[in-house]
Amino acid sequence: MLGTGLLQGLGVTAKNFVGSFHDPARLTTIEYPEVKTKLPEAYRNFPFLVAENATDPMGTLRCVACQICEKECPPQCIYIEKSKDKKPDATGKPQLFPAIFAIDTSVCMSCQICVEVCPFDAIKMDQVYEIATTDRFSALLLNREQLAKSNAYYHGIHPTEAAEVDARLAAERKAAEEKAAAAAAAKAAAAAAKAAAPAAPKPPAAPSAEAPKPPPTS
Amino acid sequence: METPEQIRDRLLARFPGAEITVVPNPGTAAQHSLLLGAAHARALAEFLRDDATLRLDQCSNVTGIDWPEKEIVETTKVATPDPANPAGPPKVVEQKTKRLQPGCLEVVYHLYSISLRHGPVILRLRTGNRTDQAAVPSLTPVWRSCEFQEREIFDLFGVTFDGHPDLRRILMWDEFTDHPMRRDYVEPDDYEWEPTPHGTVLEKAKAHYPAPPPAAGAPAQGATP
Amino acid sequence: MSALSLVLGRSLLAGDFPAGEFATHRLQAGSSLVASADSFLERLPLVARDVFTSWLPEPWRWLVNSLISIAVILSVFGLLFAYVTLAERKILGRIQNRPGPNRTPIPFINLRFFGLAQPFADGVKALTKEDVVPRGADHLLHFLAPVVLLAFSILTFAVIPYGRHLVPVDLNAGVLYFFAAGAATELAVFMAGWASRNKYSLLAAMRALAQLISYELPLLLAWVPVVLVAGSLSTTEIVAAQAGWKFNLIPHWHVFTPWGAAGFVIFMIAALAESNRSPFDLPEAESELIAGHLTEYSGFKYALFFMAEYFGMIALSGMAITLFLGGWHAPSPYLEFIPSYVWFGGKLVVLLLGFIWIRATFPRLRMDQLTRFAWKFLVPLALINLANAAFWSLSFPWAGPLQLLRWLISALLVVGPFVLLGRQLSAGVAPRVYRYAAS
Amino acid sequence: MSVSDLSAPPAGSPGSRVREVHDSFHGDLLEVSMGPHHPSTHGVFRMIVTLDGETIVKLKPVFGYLHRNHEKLGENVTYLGSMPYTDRLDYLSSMTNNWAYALAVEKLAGQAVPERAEYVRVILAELTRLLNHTCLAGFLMQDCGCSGTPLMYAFREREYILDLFESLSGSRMMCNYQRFGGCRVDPSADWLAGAQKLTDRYGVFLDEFETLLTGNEIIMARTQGVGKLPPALAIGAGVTGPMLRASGVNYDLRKVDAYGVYPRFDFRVPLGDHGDVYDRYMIRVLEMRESIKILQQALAGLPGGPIMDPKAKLRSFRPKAGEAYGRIEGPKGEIGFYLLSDGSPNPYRYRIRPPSFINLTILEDMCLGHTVADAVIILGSVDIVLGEVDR
Repeated sequence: MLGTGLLQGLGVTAKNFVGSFHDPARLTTIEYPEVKTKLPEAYRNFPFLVAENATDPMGTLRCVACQICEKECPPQCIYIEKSKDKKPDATGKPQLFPAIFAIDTSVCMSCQICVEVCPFDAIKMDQVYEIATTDRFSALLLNREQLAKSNAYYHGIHPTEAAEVDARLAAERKAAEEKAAAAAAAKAAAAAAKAAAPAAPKPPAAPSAEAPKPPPTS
Repeated sequence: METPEQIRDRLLARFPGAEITVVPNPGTAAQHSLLLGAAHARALAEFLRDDATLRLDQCSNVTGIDWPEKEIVETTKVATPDPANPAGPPKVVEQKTKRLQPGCLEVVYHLYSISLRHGPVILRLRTGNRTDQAAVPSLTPVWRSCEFQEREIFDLFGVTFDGHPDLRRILMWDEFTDHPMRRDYVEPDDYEWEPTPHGTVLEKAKAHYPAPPPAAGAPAQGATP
Repeated sequence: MSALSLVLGRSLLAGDFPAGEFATHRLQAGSSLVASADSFLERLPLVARDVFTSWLPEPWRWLVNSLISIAVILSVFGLLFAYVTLAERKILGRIQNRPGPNRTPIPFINLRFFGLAQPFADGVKALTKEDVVPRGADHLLHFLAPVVLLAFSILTFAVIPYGRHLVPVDLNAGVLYFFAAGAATELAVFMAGWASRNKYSLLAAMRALAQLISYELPLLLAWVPVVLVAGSLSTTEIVAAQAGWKFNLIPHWHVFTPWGAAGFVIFMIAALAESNRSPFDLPEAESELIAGHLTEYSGFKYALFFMAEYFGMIALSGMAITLFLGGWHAPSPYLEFIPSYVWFGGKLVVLLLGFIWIRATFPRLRMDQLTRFAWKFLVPLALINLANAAFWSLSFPWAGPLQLLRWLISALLVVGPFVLLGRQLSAGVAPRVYRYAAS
Repeated sequence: MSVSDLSAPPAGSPGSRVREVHDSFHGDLLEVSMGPHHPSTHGVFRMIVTLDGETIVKLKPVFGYLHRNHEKLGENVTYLGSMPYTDRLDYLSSMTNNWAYALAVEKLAGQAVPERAEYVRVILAELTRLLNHTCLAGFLMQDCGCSGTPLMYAFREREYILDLFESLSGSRMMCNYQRFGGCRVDPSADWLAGAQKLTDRYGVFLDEFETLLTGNEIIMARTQGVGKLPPALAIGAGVTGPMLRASGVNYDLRKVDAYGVYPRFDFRVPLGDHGDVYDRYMIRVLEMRESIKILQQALAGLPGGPIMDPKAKLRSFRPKAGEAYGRIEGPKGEIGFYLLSDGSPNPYRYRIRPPSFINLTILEDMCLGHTVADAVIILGSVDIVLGEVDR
C-alpha cells in the first residue's frame, strides 16, 4: 500500500534517533580538539629525519645525502645539498652529510616513497597533523634542524617498525665490525709477514678499524 | 581469438587496397597491434565491429602518443679491401649513418568484445607529421565511446579527427593554444609559481617574481645558498 | 460531484446538525469539569497583563493590551523560531548519528550548555554579514520580498486561539483570514525569485507558483469539513466544538473521527507543501537549484526568509491543532489542571517535531510528481472527505448499533478511496526483483 | 506516482531535440550553467543546460576545472612515483586504482605476484567497492533531496572501512599501498580480524539502509524510469561497471578477465532490466552484498607466504621496451592503465582510462526530455569523481 515504505523509513530514522542516546555505534562523532582518536601505528604524515642522538641531532643524522629520495620524490619536494667535508656517522665511518635538507611540506603529499627508497633508514614518516600555519611559505618549508627528530621519538610513534629497523642496523653494524676486525686481523698478519722484509712499505691504517660507537639503545 | 596476423589477413581479403601492418610489441605483455592506413580506417573499424567472429563492440580506451622527430644513428659494418694489404682479408670499417626518423602522432584504440568476451585488439592510426598533417579519421561514428577521448587527444596532442561530430577542447580551456601532452611542450610561465627551494620551480619563481617581498620570499632565499 | 453538492446543499440548508452537535459539546463544555479547570494559572497571562494596563483609561487600555499581545506573540514565537532551528539541527544531527551544534558558549561565562546559545550566535552572524544585492536585481522587490513574506506570516498568528483566554483577535471568519494571509506568502517567494535576476531563482519562483496553485486547494478542502461540522468559521468556535470527552476517555477532537483523521493528514501534507518543507521544498531545492529563491540573498534578509518559513510552519501547525487536535483542550479530563496554553504549546511542539522528523527522512519530490500528487490524490481525497464529513453530520442522531455502522461507513469512505487512489498513483512504481548472470 | 503518464519523450540522439522556440506560446529557451560551483555536480563539473520550461532540450558537459595533466606528471616521474598519484584519481577508491596501475606495470614488466598479495588485493578491492557504492548511494540520495541522513549513514560505515585502510596503509584515502609484485605491508592478524568483523556486520547495515531507501515510494517515483540507458547504446558508448550491468549487459571484468584470484571465489553478477537510475542504485546495493560474500571467502582462504615477490625491484625499476594495457573492474567501471615503455625509468606514455569520464559520454542522451531535478540524479547515478574525470 502507498506509504508503507515511507513509514518504514521513518522507523529507521526514529531508531537512529533513539539509538543515539544509548548506543555508541549510533553516535559516532568524536569531538575533536578535546578528544582525539588514537592514531594507528601505521599512520603517516610528512617525513622527518632520524637522528641517533637527541642531544646532538645535527651530528648524528643518519642521512648521508645520497639524494635518492630527492630523485624519487614524486612531487619533488625534497631539496638536498651535500656537505663538502665528511664526518663520521654512527658507525664511525666518514660519510657525507646533508648541508641543506629541506622539505616543502606545502608540496609534500606524504606518499612515503622517500622512506621506502632510503637505503640508510634515515628518513621516516612522522605523525604530526596539527601543523596549520598562517604563513604560506617559510613556515611550511622545513629545514634540516626542524626535520631532525631523535630515534627515541621514532620509537615512540612507530614502535614495531623502529624495533625492526634498529635490529637490522645493529646486525649490519655487527657484520661490518666483524668484517673490519677480520680485515684488520688479515692486515696485521700481512704486516707481520711484511715486517720480516724491511723494504716493504708501511700499510695504511684501515679507516674502519676505529672503535665504533655503540648503537643507541633508546 | 584470432591473432593480429589472422585479423590482418582477413581484413586484407575483405578490403584489398587497405594498408594494414602488424606492429609487434616486444614487451612481455605481447599485446600486438594493427597499424591502419587513414584511407580505409573507418571501413575497417566498422568491419571489426560488425564481423561475426570478432564483434568488437566496445572501444574501451583511446589514447595518443607523441613521437617527435628522432635522429637515429645506425652503425653498419662495411668490409673494404685493406689498402695496405690488398691481398689480405678485407678490413671491416664501422660506418655511422645518421638519419632523421620523421615524427608523427599516433592514436591507439583498445577494442574489446562485450558479446564474445575477448580482446583486446589494438588499432593504431598515425598522422603524416606533427604539424600540418596531424589528422586521422575519427572513429566516433563507429564507437560512441571515442567521442570524449578523441576530443581529449585533440586537446592534449593536437590530432585532428576528421568526421568527429563535436571536436572542441575538452580539458584545457577554449582559448588555450598549445597541446600540453606533446613531448616538446614548454610550460608557460604565466601562472603563480610557489617559491619552492629547488630546481626549475625556483628558477621560474625567481624569474617571475623579480624582487619578492622579504616576508614571502624569504624561504626560497634562505634555503638556497 | 452532483451528489456531493446535493448532500452539502441539503446539510447546509438544513442547518440543524452542526448546531446540534455543537450545542451538545457546548453543554459538556459548560459542565462542572470546565469550571474547575479555569484556575488561576489559566488566567495568569491575563492577570499579568491587567496588572500593567488596568490603571489606563478605556481606549488606551485596549490599545496597550493589543500592543502587549503583539509583543508577546512576536517574542514568544521569535524565541520559538530560534529554538526550533536549534532543535531541528540537533534532532537532524541525532538522527544522523552526530550530536549537532553543541559548542557555542554563552558569552563571557564560556559555558557551553548543549549549544543553547547557538541561535543567538546565528542571529549575530546574520546581522553582521554583508548584505549583497546583485547589480541586475530589482532592488525594491529584492528588498521587499523578505519583508512581505515575514509580514504575512506574522499576520497569520492573529487568529489562532493559544489558550482558553488567549485569542489575539476573535474574528468570526478567522479561518478564512488565516488562509488568505497564509497564501500570500508564496507571492513573496515569487517576488524574491523574480527580483533576484538569477536563473535558479526564477526557476524557483516558477516552482513556488505551481506549488501554490496545487496545494492551496487540498489545504482549503481539508479544513472545509471541520467548518461543516463545527458550523463556524471562527477559530474559537471550532475549538469549542471539540470540547469534552467520550466516556471521560476519548476527547471529542476532530482527529478522532475517520474524516477528521483523513482531513488532518491531508492538511498536514498540504501544510508541508505550503511551508516549503521537505519533501516539498522544491522552491529552494538545494541539490537542484542551489538555494532557489534564496540564492541571491545573504545576511539578515536571508535570516528573514528563514524566520518566515518557520513562522509559517508554526502558524500552520497551530491551525492544524485548532482545527483537528482540539485546540488548547487537554486530552483527558484528569489533566485539565494544566493550563490550556501549555497544552497548545505541547501539541505545537509535537507537530513541529513531526515536521523535523519528516525532513530528516524523506527525499524531495519532482515538480510534476508534486502537482500530480496534489491534483490526482489529495484533491479527490479531500472532496470525498467532505462528503464523508457531511455523512458524519447527517448520521449524528444514529445510536446503538447504528453508531457502529456510522463508524464503519465513514472509515470505509476514508480507506477505500485512499487505497484506490494510492494504487492508481503508484502504478508502475514498485520494488523490483533482480536477476543474476549465469556466469 | 506513476511514471507512465509523465510527459517524458524518449531520448533521442544528442542535439536532435534542440529547437529554436521564439513564438509567444513557448517563449524562449533558458540556458542555465549548472556548475562548476553547484551543490550536486560532485565537484567542479559543469553542465550547460538548455531548458524549455524545466525540461532539458540540450545538455553539454564541460570538463577540465580540476585538470592537472595527470598523464604528463606520470611521464615525468618513475613508475613507482606514479603510484601515489593514482590515489588521487578517484579518491574514493584508491586501492583499486593502485591495483589497476600495479597490474598494468606487472603486465609490462612480466612481474609475478605472490598468492597472499593477490588475496589481500581482492580483500582491499572489495572493501573499496563497499566503500564506493555506499558513498554513491548516500550521494545519490542527497541529490534526491534527502537532508543528509542516508549520506551520513553511508559515511558512518565508510569511516570504518577507512579506519581499516588507515591502520594498514597509513593513510585513509591516499593509500599508496600496492607495489609492483605485491603489496607494501603485510596485514597483521589484528587487521584481518577487524576486516572480518566489518564484513560480518556490513550486511546488517545494508539491511537498515535498504529499509530506509529501497522501498521508499518517493525514491522509487523519483528514480524509476528516469535516465534510461538502452544496452546497445551503453555498449557503444563504452559505459562500464555497474552502469552497464544496470542496463542488463552481463559484463564484469572480475568474471571476464578473471584477473587476480577472482576465479576462486563464488559470487554472482546482478543485472538490471530497465537501465534507469533505480536500477543503477539497486545494482550497486546488490553488488555490495556479493562483495561481502567475496570478502568472507577471501578472508577465510587467505594463504600464508610473502606479500612481495622477492624478485620485485623498488628502486631503478626499468621495464624493457614495450607496451601494455591492464584493466580491472573498479567500483566505477573499467579502470585501465596503458603504459608504453622505452626502457627508461620513466614511462614513455602513461595513460589512464578513467571509467567515470567515459561513462559521462552519454550523459546528454540520458538527460534529454527530463527535468533539471532528474538531471541531477542521473548525474549522481553515473557516479563520477572529478579527480578522475578531469585528471
